[in-house]
Amino acid sequence: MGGALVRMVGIGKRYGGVQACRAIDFTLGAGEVHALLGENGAGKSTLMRILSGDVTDYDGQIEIDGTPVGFSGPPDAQAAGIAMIHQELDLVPGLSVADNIFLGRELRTPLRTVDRRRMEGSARALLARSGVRLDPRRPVGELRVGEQQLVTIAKAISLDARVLIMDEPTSALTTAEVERLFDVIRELRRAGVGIVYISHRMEEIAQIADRATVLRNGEVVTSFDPRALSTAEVVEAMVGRPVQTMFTTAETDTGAEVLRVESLKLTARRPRPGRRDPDGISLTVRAGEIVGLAGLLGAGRTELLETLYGVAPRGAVEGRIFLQGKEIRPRSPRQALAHGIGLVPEDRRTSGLVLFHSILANTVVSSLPAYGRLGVIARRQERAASVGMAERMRLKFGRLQDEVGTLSGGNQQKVVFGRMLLTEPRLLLLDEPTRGVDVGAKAEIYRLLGELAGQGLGVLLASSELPELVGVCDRVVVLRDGRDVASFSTANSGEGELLAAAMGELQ
Amino acid sequence: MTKNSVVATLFRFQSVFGLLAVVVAAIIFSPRKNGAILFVSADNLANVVRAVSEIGIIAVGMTFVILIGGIDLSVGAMLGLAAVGSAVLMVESDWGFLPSVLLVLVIGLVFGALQGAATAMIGIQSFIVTLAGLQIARGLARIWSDGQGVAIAYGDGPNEAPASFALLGERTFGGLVPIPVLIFAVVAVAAIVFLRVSAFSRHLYAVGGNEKAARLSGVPVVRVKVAVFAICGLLAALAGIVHAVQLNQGSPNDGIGYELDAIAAVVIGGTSLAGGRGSVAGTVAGALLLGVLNNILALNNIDSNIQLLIKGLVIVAAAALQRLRPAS
Amino acid sequence: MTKNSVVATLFRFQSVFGLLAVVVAAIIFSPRKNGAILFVSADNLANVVRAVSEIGIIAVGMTFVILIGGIDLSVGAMLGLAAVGSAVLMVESDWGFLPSVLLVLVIGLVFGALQGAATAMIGIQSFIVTLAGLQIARGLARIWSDGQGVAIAYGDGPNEAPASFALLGERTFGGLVPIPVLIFAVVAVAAIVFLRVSAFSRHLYAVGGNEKAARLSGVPVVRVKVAVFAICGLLAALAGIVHAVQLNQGSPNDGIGYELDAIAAVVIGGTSLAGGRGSVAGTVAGALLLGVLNNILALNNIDSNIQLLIKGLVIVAAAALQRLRPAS
Amino acid sequence: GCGTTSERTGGSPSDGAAKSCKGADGKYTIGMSQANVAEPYRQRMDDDIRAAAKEVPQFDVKFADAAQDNAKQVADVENYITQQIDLLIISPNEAKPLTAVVKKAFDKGIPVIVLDRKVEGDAYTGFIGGDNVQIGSEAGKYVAEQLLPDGGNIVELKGLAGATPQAERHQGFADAIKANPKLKIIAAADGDWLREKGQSQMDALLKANPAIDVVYAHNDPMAEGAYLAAKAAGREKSIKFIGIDALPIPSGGIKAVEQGRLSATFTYPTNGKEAVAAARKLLIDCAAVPKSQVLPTRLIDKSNAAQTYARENPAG
Ligand SMILES: Nc1ncnc2c1ncn2[C@@H]1O[C@H](COP(=O)(O)OP(=O)(O)OP(=O)(O)O)[C@@H](O)[C@H]1O
Ligand SMILES: Nc1ncnc2c1ncn2[C@@H]1O[C@H](COP(=O)(O)OP(=O)(O)OP(=O)(O)O)[C@@H](O)[C@H]1O
Ligand SMILES: [Mg+2]
Ligand SMILES: [Mg+2]
Repeated sequence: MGGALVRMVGIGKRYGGVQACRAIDFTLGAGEVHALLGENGAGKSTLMRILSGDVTDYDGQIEIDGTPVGFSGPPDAQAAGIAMIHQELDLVPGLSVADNIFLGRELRTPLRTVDRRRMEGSARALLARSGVRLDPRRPVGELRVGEQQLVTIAKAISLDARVLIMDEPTSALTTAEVERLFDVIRELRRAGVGIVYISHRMEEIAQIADRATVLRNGEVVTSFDPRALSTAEVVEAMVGRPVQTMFTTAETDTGAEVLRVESLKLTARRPRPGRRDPDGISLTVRAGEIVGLAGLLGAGRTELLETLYGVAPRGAVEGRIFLQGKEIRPRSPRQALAHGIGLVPEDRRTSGLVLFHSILANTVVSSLPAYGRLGVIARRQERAASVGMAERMRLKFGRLQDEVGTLSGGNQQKVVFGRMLLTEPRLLLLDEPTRGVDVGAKAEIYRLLGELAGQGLGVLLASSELPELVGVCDRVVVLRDGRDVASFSTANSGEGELLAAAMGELQ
Repeated sequence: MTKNSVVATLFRFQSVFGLLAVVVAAIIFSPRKNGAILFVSADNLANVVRAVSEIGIIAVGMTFVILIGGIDLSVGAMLGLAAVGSAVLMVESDWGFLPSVLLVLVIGLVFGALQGAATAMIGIQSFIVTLAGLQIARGLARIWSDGQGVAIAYGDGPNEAPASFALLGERTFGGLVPIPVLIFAVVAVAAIVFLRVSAFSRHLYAVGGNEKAARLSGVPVVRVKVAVFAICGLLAALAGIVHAVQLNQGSPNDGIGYELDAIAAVVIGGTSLAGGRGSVAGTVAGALLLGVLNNILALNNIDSNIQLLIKGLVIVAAAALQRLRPAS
Repeated sequence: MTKNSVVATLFRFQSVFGLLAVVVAAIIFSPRKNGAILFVSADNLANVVRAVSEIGIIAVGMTFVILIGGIDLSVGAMLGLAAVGSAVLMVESDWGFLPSVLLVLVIGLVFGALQGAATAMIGIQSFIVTLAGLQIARGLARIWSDGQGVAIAYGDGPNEAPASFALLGERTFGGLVPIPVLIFAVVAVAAIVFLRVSAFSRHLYAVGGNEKAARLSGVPVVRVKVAVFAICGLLAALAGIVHAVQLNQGSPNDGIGYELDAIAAVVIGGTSLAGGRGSVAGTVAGALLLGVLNNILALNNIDSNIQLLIKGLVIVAAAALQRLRPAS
Repeated sequence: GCGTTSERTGGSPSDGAAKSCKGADGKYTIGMSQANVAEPYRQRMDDDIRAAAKEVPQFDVKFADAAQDNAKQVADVENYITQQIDLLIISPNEAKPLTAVVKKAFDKGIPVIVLDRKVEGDAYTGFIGGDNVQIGSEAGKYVAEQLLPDGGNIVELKGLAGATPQAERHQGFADAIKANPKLKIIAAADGDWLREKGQSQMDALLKANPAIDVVYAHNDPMAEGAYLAAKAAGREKSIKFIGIDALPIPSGGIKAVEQGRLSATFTYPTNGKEAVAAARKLLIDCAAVPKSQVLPTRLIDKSNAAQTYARENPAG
């Protein structure tokens, strides 16, 4: 594999009381895809932010091609050929796709003005390379999360970097997009680019990585060739103990109907480009049942959940929604919560959390009336609830007063999840609830789901991860273009059939 | 407690750093007469706090508005409207003390609530709504008072205000504490306690921190916004009543520019104009800082132009002090 | 083009809806003389635009500042300082036209840049920095002018300003277009073109829209902020020069309260105070809307109190109009 | 001086004056509380006091500016009381709100000289001021008798709505022009005392009113603004402009009359010199001062402008 392209030696980084990285040695060769694994909060993102010049005060040494470097900011790193796709999608919502891709290094005309046409052309080509058809003139703010992720990928690729760091690039992508991304990665590898690949989707690791390094609590635990190990072995290396990754709820098909949706259709008063509102969807969820929602990017899963939760754009709603036999039509999250419907939204940073507020405030905000009387909070109860949630979710945190934004991505997701559980819902709507959550914690969440289902909760789970749908759900409904096109029992169908239905190759 | 956590605890009260620094400077630079430091005389301190009590009351309401990420430019005009209102009602209409004061407070509350509704329901930026509110309130005050200050005379006769109203301007606790200061203190303490213990305050901070997330978490965003603007209007009206009793008149031009002073007190107190971050305690410290600064400059008879320069520099310095972070 | 896309295109120019509505109302309610609609006479329209040209020039700079999520309260005071400066330099110090104007513009630029540096480097909220800047600039203007307006007389003698300066107040194009309007137009067009074609403008929107993303993409955030505040200060100084020549004097109290008018023009023009979203074209429309409104109320000789009410309501209505979205 | 209408209040010069009088050997701190130096008239008042006090070595005058805020002016006076000044000169922003604090100072034995606007009651030592109703009336008479004896159209540019002088200058004028029934105020607008506001209001008034003969502005800056607007419309020759204040400064009304922009202006004396003279009487001569001195206004027109300016502002 030739000499090391990047060598990081003895890297350490502290945040207050948290040692995010300690004495980490890490090397990356040219043409190598090096997977970085570890539980949430293990220090993966921090290590890579150091390499990409985002974090500048750290201990240790970085060498590129054998020469020591010290970056004073991301532009330095980019100049040295290092590009990073950040875990949290850092794009400017008001600027167009093309402007975002070329932000900070705009293409110019001979008159030094921005060459808009050339930028749009290049953007279109770059997007096409990762297999998306997106108008480069659209403002990024109105794109789907998945589409935004593809834009950040295109942006990183456009840097023509020698080192490309991908921090959970596929967390909002479905199988089809992931396949195309892998094609691109293979192409880059052939061109000698060194790639660091971070993901919590274990099946991807074996597929794409040449080498894997596992971090735990900021330290390197082991390094191995993932192709030589089974997924279960990889997971065990990561978590430190064997984990049963998938759960299926006991067949409690006798449960009463919690949710019934009959030909639900939303005609928005002011349609937005790219939205796929429900266009005739029928399904049911029984008590104790976990029903999956499958579909490609833009199939309308998120929009269905939003409509059920009362946050869809204003417009005419046709069809009927029954909750435990009673017809309802939630017009706001408040009403939905009052009915016992909870939602874990897809984008935790923009829709889920107040990042600079405490873990405590973020966990209890939906269930406040439960902790006091006459509008006065009983602080002890509130704390107890928050601590209980943190334990139940195995949250990795310092103190409850810490800002939720300082948690690692996966742990932030757990806070959003835990908050909804505290409202004690009868029906839980989950939109990519395990995005960025590590395998161990995922297993934890699945176990919890199973437990809650056992107590009679109904769950509707939209996910882009086919293994998750097949492994966790009792039944999966496939959406395409805002319609339900198929329904499978996971007992007797697999990922292939789901994918085919989603892509429209099956009736 | 480790040394680190002591420092950290200290820094939690960062918003009073600026105030402390200014107070120390005031004591050092205070003129002396017969060996007595004029600044720290009981009388002078009472004056300092009384001079900031109106801005302080307004600034408490403004803190709420800024915490939800809004702004209220109408408070100065509302103060004028309330001052005119209480004078006209008590003097010209011969209403009693309670009915007048209650009606004026209700006007402030409703006016604020309407502004809140316009920004929460139609989604117009609160800057614009309350800029319009400023003009409307000022216009109403001028019309109500026929454009002239309405003098308040006390007595039982016709066109005289009840003597009970004059009480609001008196001093209490042995002639030491002016009632306006007491009102300010009560308002501030009530607001601080309210923000600490109420469920509503969690909602308020959530709306300011991330409105979308708050809505998805089931926070009644519209209701919170309307309530917050209503509270701000109510407190501005209360300040207007205090203003009228202190100056013995209600004039439609009262309170011009007070909105900037109130916002300055809030922001110097460490509350972020972006919303979701800040405290009423900081605002009180900010208002006192401005009051002490004005007082010490006046006691030293600094030229009013030089005063402007010094005030500008001190404000920046106070704000810079708050950017310090403990080196843990 | 489908019907839908026509509607959508229309709505891209939403910021002028309010202006259009107000202009139509102005034509309807305009007084007539001998069948001629007074409002639309060339003379009156020139007056309308001339009356907003100073606020307009300031508002263009303010748009930049607001686009990066900041605010500049010092512009009115800077206008006063620049007006005083140009009068003192040309009249009392007998400097020539160009040196005076250049020095004043440089003062504005540097003052703005310093404010930008204080907010970008120390991280103090721009509201506070520029509130302090307001007081400092106002104090400097008072000191520089000894507190009194400095009258500008023209001629070649000592203590007379060069006649070339008076040109800035004249009318051109056959006596129709006042030069201040021309300056405003040039500034506005330059700003619009600049925002469309420059890489800097992408950086500016990025800093306002998502500062972290901007930093990660290698945008020089500090430099952008300093530059933007410098531009705003420069334009405020330019407006001050125009002000002095139009009023034949530079007074230290010129421009009091202009900051609110300028911010109002920006926000009515659809720019978000949260940053990252808005346009100079909208600001121009907003400034003209305010000018037309003032003009039509004055033409009809509406009582000044009623004017306040009407202005308030029209501003809210104009802002509400901008919340409409196309139903395509 | 001649024409001064003075009235003495009974026998006892206020007790305050007697107490603080230490004669010519004393050192005196005088506090001057100004309502708003942003008005050129009031800045001039401060300047006059400063100049006059320079001549009295025993006097040390401090200045405070309330920036047009009653509450701030109350605080300013309180701060003077804290500093234990020997005499207070105050030019109140408004009468009623400052009455109490002026009384407080007076009751503490501090002699108080009130300038320009009275406070209520009689808890002050002496008042020196002009009479705005009379000034308005003089202006009205001037228009009715000199400018438009055959009648004509008048436009009135008023001061800030809600300010007392605004109401008084309007009232005096309106009453005086009743003498000539052919005179008509065809339009009025608020100029808020500001030059630029006078200009922009006049822009519209010119448009709406093709026949204007006289513009009566409540102060000189607004009159100048109106003149600039008329000039821009090419109508400055057919309209006469009159103002009030007649400050002897380069940007003031006297110069504007001298240079032909205004037809006339009416003095509104700042009384700064008179205030210092009164202070001298009280503190150094241990004498009483009249309870009220109302100085009459004088007409400044082309015939006496240059001469008046030279007398009142010899420096230039
Ligand atoms: N800005 C910060 N301030 C304080 N603590 C931080 C900050 N950034 C990261 N941390 C802490 O550092 C540790 C490592 O975080 P990091 O984001 O590197 O984890 P990660 O391995 O990327 O996890 P995930 O898989 O969830 O993304 C965590 O405990 C986190 O709370
Ligand atoms: N034009 C638009 N403007 C604003 N938001 C939009 C627009 N189009 C889509 N969205 C938002 O994007 C989200 C849907 O995108 P998302 O990333 O969930 O797609 P997906 O998960 O890939 O597909 P699915 O629709 O199957 O969930 C919703 O929150 C929706 O409100
Ligand atoms: Mg991470
Ligand atoms: Mg989705």
